[in-house]
Amino acid sequence: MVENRPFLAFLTHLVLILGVVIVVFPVYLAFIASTHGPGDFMRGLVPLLPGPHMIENYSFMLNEGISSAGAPPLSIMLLNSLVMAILIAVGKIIISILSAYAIVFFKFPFRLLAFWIIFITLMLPVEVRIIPTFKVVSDLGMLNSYPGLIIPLIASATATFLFRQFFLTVPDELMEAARVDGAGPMKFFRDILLPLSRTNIAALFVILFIYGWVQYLWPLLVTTDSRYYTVVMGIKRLAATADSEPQWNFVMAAVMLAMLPPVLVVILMQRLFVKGLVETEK
Amino acid sequence: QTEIAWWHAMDAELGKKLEEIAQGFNDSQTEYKIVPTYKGTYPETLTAAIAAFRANEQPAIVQVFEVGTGTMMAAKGAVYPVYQLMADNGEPWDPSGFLAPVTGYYSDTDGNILSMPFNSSTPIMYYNKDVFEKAGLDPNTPPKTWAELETMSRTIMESGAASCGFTSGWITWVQTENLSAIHDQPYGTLENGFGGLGTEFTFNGPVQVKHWDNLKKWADDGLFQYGGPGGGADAPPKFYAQECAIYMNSSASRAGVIANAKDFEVGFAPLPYYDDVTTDPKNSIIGGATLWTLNGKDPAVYKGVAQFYTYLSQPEVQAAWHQATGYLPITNAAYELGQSQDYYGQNPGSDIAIQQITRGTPTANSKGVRFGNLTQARAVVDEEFEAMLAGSKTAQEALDTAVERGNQILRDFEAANQ
Amino acid sequence: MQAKRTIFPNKVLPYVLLVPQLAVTLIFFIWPALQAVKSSFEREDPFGFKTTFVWFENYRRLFGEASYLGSLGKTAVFAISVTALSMCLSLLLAVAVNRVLRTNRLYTTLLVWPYAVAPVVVGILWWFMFNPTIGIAPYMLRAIGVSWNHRVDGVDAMVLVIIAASWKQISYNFLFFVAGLQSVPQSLIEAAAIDGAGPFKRFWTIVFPLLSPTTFFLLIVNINYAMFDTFGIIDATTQGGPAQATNILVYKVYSDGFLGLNIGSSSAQSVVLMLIVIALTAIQFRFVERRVQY
Amino acid sequence: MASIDISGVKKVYAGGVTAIHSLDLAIPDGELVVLVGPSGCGKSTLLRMIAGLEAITEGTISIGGAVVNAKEPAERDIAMVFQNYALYPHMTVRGNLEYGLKNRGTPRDEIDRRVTEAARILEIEPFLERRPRQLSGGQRQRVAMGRAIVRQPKAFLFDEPLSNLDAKLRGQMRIEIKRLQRSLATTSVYVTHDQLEAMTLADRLVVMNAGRIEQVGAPISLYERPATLFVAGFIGSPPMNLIELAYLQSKGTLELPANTDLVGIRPDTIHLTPPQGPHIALDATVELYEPIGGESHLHMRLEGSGQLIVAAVPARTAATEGATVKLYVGNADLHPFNKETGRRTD
Amino acid sequence: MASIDISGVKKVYAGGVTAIHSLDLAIPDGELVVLVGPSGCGKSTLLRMIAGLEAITEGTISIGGAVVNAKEPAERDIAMVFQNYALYPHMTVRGNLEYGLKNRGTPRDEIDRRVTEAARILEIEPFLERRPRQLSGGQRQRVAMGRAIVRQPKAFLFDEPLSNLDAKLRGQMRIEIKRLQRSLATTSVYVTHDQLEAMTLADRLVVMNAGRIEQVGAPISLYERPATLFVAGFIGSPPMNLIELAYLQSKGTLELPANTDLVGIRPDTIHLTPPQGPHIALDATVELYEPIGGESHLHMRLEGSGQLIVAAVPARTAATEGATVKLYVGNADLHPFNKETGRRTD
Ligand SMILES: Nc1ncnc2c1ncn2[C@@H]1O[C@H](COP(=O)(O)OP(=O)(O)OP(=O)(O)O)[C@@H](O)[C@H]1O
Ligand SMILES: Nc1ncnc2c1ncn2[C@@H]1O[C@H](COP(=O)(O)OP(=O)(O)OP(=O)(O)O)[C@@H](O)[C@H]1O
Ligand SMILES: O=P(O)(O)OC[C@H](O)CO
Ligand SMILES: [Mg+2]
Ligand SMILES: [Mg+2]
Repeated sequence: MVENRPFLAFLTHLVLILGVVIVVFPVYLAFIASTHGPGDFMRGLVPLLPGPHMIENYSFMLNEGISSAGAPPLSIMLLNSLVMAILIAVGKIIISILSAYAIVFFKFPFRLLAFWIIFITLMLPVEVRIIPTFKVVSDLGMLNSYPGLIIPLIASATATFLFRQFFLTVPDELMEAARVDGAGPMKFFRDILLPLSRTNIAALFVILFIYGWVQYLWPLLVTTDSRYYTVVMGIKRLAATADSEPQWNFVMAAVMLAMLPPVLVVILMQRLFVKGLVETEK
Repeated sequence: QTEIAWWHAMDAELGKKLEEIAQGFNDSQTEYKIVPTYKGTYPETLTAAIAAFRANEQPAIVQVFEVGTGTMMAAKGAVYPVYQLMADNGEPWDPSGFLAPVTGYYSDTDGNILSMPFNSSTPIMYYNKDVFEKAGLDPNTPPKTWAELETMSRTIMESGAASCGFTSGWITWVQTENLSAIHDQPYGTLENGFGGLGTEFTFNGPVQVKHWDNLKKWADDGLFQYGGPGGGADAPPKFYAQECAIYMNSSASRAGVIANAKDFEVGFAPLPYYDDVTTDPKNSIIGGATLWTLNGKDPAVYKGVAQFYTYLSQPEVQAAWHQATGYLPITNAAYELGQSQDYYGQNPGSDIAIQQITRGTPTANSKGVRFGNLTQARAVVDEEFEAMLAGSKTAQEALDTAVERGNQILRDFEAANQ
Repeated sequence: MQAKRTIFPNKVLPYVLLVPQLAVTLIFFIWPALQAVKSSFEREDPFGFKTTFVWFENYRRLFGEASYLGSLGKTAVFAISVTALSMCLSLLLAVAVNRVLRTNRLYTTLLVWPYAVAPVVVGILWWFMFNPTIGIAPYMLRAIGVSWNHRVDGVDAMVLVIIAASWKQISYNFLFFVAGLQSVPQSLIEAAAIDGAGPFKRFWTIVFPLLSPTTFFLLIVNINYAMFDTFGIIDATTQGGPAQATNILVYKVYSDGFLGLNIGSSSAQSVVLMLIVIALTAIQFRFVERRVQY
Repeated sequence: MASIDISGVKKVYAGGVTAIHSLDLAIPDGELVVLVGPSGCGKSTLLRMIAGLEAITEGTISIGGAVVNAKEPAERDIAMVFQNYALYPHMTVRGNLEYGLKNRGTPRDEIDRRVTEAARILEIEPFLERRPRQLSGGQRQRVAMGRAIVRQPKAFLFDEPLSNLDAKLRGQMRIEIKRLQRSLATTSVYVTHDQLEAMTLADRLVVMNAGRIEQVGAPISLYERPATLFVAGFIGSPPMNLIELAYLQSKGTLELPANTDLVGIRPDTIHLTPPQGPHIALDATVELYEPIGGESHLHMRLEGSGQLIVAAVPARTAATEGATVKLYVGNADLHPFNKETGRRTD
Repeated sequence: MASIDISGVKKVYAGGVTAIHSLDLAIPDGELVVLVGPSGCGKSTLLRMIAGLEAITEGTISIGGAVVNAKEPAERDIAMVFQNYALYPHMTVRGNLEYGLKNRGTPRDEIDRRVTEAARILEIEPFLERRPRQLSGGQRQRVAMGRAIVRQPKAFLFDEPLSNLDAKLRGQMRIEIKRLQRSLATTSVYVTHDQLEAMTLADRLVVMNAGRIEQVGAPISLYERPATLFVAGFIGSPPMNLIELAYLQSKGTLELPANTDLVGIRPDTIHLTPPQGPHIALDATVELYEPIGGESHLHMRLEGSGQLIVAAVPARTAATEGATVKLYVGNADLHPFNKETGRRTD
């Protein structure tokens, strides 16, 4: 549109730059903190420029951790987080795509009921039914195990919805053409629907990976064995004791390491991420 | 090798030392392996253990702070009493070797000691000698009374030597429970809860109100800086960073203080008292934790636990732990070992805690406090203290509500454990 | 509910396909939820040795308790503030990004990543910024003469958690607003330009009203977020304090149940929360199925 | 190849909508039948019942003599071309053509033979390895056709296969489909709403209205002798002018069947000069003169009634807007109807 | 109302696409100019430059004598009707009509007067309080028109305003627009790709191709005397047959301008009986006979060259597919072109 208002353009960029500063600044501080030695936090104000201890702090956290603060080496926790995030994402995708397929492409008694049961999962964040869920998991002997970390989080209404929404947009004619072409339900699923869902699956994977990665309360409860700690919960442990012995440098190194993987995923797969997010939630 | 899980709440310097002890035991034999795991703060460790017990994932040993004692004692089915454990496994066990305040606190009404004493403490006062000097005070004369503490704090602030007079960990334990004991004020009925479940809180007496009032006033003046609820995580850095000249906390904070107070000299002193209330301050009360053995494990595990406890009770182990951390030497033998090594001579102030906890004859009010659900009741006290600091309540109101809410918690405990 | 025009005639297959999802849902969602309802009528000792059925005692106590009613109020204040703050900021940023042509990818990238930061880590970041000894925020506030003490002052603490929680949510709202803005037909804006409306007028009379589906959707989602997903933020910063000033419902359920070991009361709180979630989700669902459409 | 017999077929949708009311239609082997009718009249429904994509509520459909009511689409051996082509977007053109054959277990060399042949006929060899999205609309349409013909099915079903193409392409493809169907001689049912397609493609044209058949017959016979008012109004563009008999009778005497009360006049049978043979004459004022190239449209108001009528006149007809003209219609070009029954009266 | 002058206007898009190459066009006050041309030829671009929605790369556009290059759309006092109508979905019909007036600070009573008037003219009074989504396509179109006329702007710009309507409605609305524009006499630029609209609406028709004007003139004159091969092929349906001069000369002598090498023949000028006056005769085989009601199309192959040509013949012409026929074309109906220049040679 023809528009000639330089002031407005200036204002626009000003707003954006301020926004970026607000968003970036806390992390900048964290990064700076992670490059200093412990003594630098005793002087009344956080350092604002990088210090010389970056490599040292990071490698210390990665390789040794602070077991006296309940934090095993970060490399172990990062690995656990990775396993958890990936398996949650994959698991959610598998069970959701199957159930969405059933709901959209079949009509059967109790279809609506099944739909509602799945939908209810959306309503009950783990925080509100924390104690009984914990009990179920412990009765099933799944504390301190990957299945315990993963399976209870794997039922996802969100993913089911995304697939349902997507399936609803697949033209009816495609399925009709396939049926006329002699494909049965599983053949149609495998030959047509699954390949068509590729980008949705990828986009969803990004979102669900992040979902799995940022879990905090759940791992906090179901792991009592430090071999299964995830990085996000481990960090909280570290931070809780940070004050009595100021080791913000280590805490922030851990914070940076815990943020890095999911943030990288968001930045590198921005297109998929946005697609996944905006479509899942709609 | 049988693994024995030990959940504890020792972070930082204390945690390192604790791991050394476990390592020491593991190296001393080959059959058992103690696996220590840090589970967060004391309240967190306690609740984690309880939750784990319900989930049948409990550790064999859990370190429970003194506040949890009432709760643990009431949970008969969950606990394997230490006297029984030692007897069952044929380990030597002589309760009389432990310090009296310790055994007294952890024994049931029949005099059987239920948990393994490990890290008992009592609060003391730390102060920054350099700041004292800068403010023109005598670095070797710490304040004895609250009145002195107030004046000195003012001098320090006005001289600009530090921006705050004092801070404190554990408002509940240090500034309320110990305050009550030192001034011989009851904290609750039935001998501060030792007498049974039907007890009620009474810590809203005039002395406690007066002290809280003062704390509020001092906080407003900047003399006192609040370090946060529970253990008061913000307090130590204020002292380390020389923001506050005086710091009250557990004797076990000594390890952290020594590790972090690199640029100044630290002095140690008993807690202050109000000389208009008493001229004969009573003993301070016990804190820290003991090790509780939880039911539901293999006999082999308990055998290992019993051996570990025997190892722990050795004077050398105890003395080393005491000296490194600031916890009390819980056996007489360990204390004597320290004396024979002239540890206290070489480390002035390191015996302040022992002297303070053993001074005078304990009264019903200075035996300690032992209530069910005291963790929750303490959370209430913290909240009310904060409410007072924020100015939404007077000290009297805050303490009255705390007592009222605390009593409700006691009734809940009573109802659930009858 | 919608389905395809033609469907496969199989009778058994759909159930087989649904089994994994339903099994997990029933075992880990529905069953525990029912357990919570059951526990809310009971009193239990911490170790779980004794259980007594107490009817509505837990609920009665709950609603007689000043701290619970207080928590309800705090939750409302918190949720509304977080929603308002983060949505306003995000809308502003989204409108700005929508106006720039060449650099919008760059700005978007710089603005979206906080989505990937775990709430508890967000809490740590802001806690660090506001650390009483070394934090930069109290330092700067002091410099401009504002006394700040979130350890004692409930309002300060609330402001802190609101800021932290809003910060985390900016990227999410931003993305949805950008998507919403892009779905406003260009021709409408052109029509308005021809009809004599300047940029601000166009925004308020055309774009903003047309964004209302997105705005409404975000409103619900943000309230939901503030009520539940901020658990980690609270836990890493104030832990509900001082004096319960930031003890929002979801944190209270956890602290009363898991830390306070008062399972009956905590379950009763869970049940109340579930009712709130159901109400919120029902609104959202109506909306998802039948978006506010022009 | 096979005949299709539809007998007493009715369709009631789950919601209760009756889309087809007891319909009979026999399509002999090799014939191309076109279904037309207003939107929602049930054309697609009928087609989809033949395909097996929609259950038949009542009646029977037979293909090649065998009742197929209970058969799956795959077992009916029909091929269908959809309006949006419904090409599998993730498969190449070749993959699209092969899919149906593979599912039926056709041997590899037979598949290759048939695909090559179909690609040759439809001139899509150059695109065989492309994906549908890399093709233009017209090319996609060809692939959709190809997918149908490789199967060599008993019947082709087309649901508005050309309506997504632009006018020019539509014209070309229409001619190709006609030619192809003639050469393959496969029984076909073709749904469209385009008059030109309907008129030019159909061996027989079926006009449907509200779930019923209005008239069946050769296209030109429907144009020339619409059996109902509905067909009269539906077929032909610009549509037939319908004038009250009473008005015409005020202009002169007419010999029309007794129950006639409305008379239809096609725009192209209105002349500005008196034709040979018996005719009527009307007066009208020209409202709008639209020269559209090969012919011109005259929009006029009838003197007296003020009714608006349209005449299609030769291109260079001189006519000024506002002028009054005399119009002539041969008596043979009058279509007498009865308003109440909606049927032709002669 | 005002004239529009486009002089030396060029448009290069940011990506480097040159959408318009130095174009000149003067539209006198009150005239309705229709722009036609293939997709992507720059029609919308030109319209949008007039509206001020697109910056002008070079040249000037004046409205009512004043150069508007630097003016915002709001300042140009034009109204535009969009293909998708671009009605404000959250306002009532009344709100939509009022919006432009309010923005200009028109007094309340004046707004009411104009809205009432426009609603009356367009017969949309009953819907004034409805939202756009509660209206049918045709009603929305009327509202879009209403929004333009209440403004009483200097000019109307239409970008394919009828293309979202079905054929029947399109025909009606076309006539209404024509009538309206005549009565308001507002200068108008109208973009369409519908032949019928272009031919019937335009005072002058502008045929564009690849960012340039091919020919400007009265519609019928473009039909009858296309200046270029492009216009010849573009205007008219079925399109003009183009036959090599060499082929025709082999059938007899023709007197055509020297550089002619291609000859155009409109389908409706091909007769099966010899016309009066000088004419040529051709032999052809009927491939396809398409009766389409009022006339029939004969698709034939020319004897010898095998070229496919189309003739539009009267409805009841007898012609059997496969038969050989003799075709006659009057010499006056031959359009001589030069292939290389693409221009008419006479
Ligand atoms: N799945 C369905 N459920 C319920 N009613 C339906 C369904 N499909 C179609 N209908 C209804 O059946 C009637 C016939 O629909 P059909 O699709 O056969 O019409 P059509 O003649 O193909 O129309 P169009 O020309 O618009 O394609 C309509 O009233 C339609 O609303
Ligand atoms: N915003 C743009 N940026 C770059 N190129 C554009 C833009 N808009 C149009 N074009 C290009 O400019 C040329 C002319 O486009 P324009 O939209 O004017 O065509 P049109 O004649 O209106 O076509 P249609 O009949 O399809 O509407 C096309 O090649 C088109 O791809
Ligand atoms: O810090 P500690 O270990 O001495 O323990 C403190 C008290 O037990 C608090 O109740
Ligand atoms: Mg249809
Ligand atoms: Mg265009």
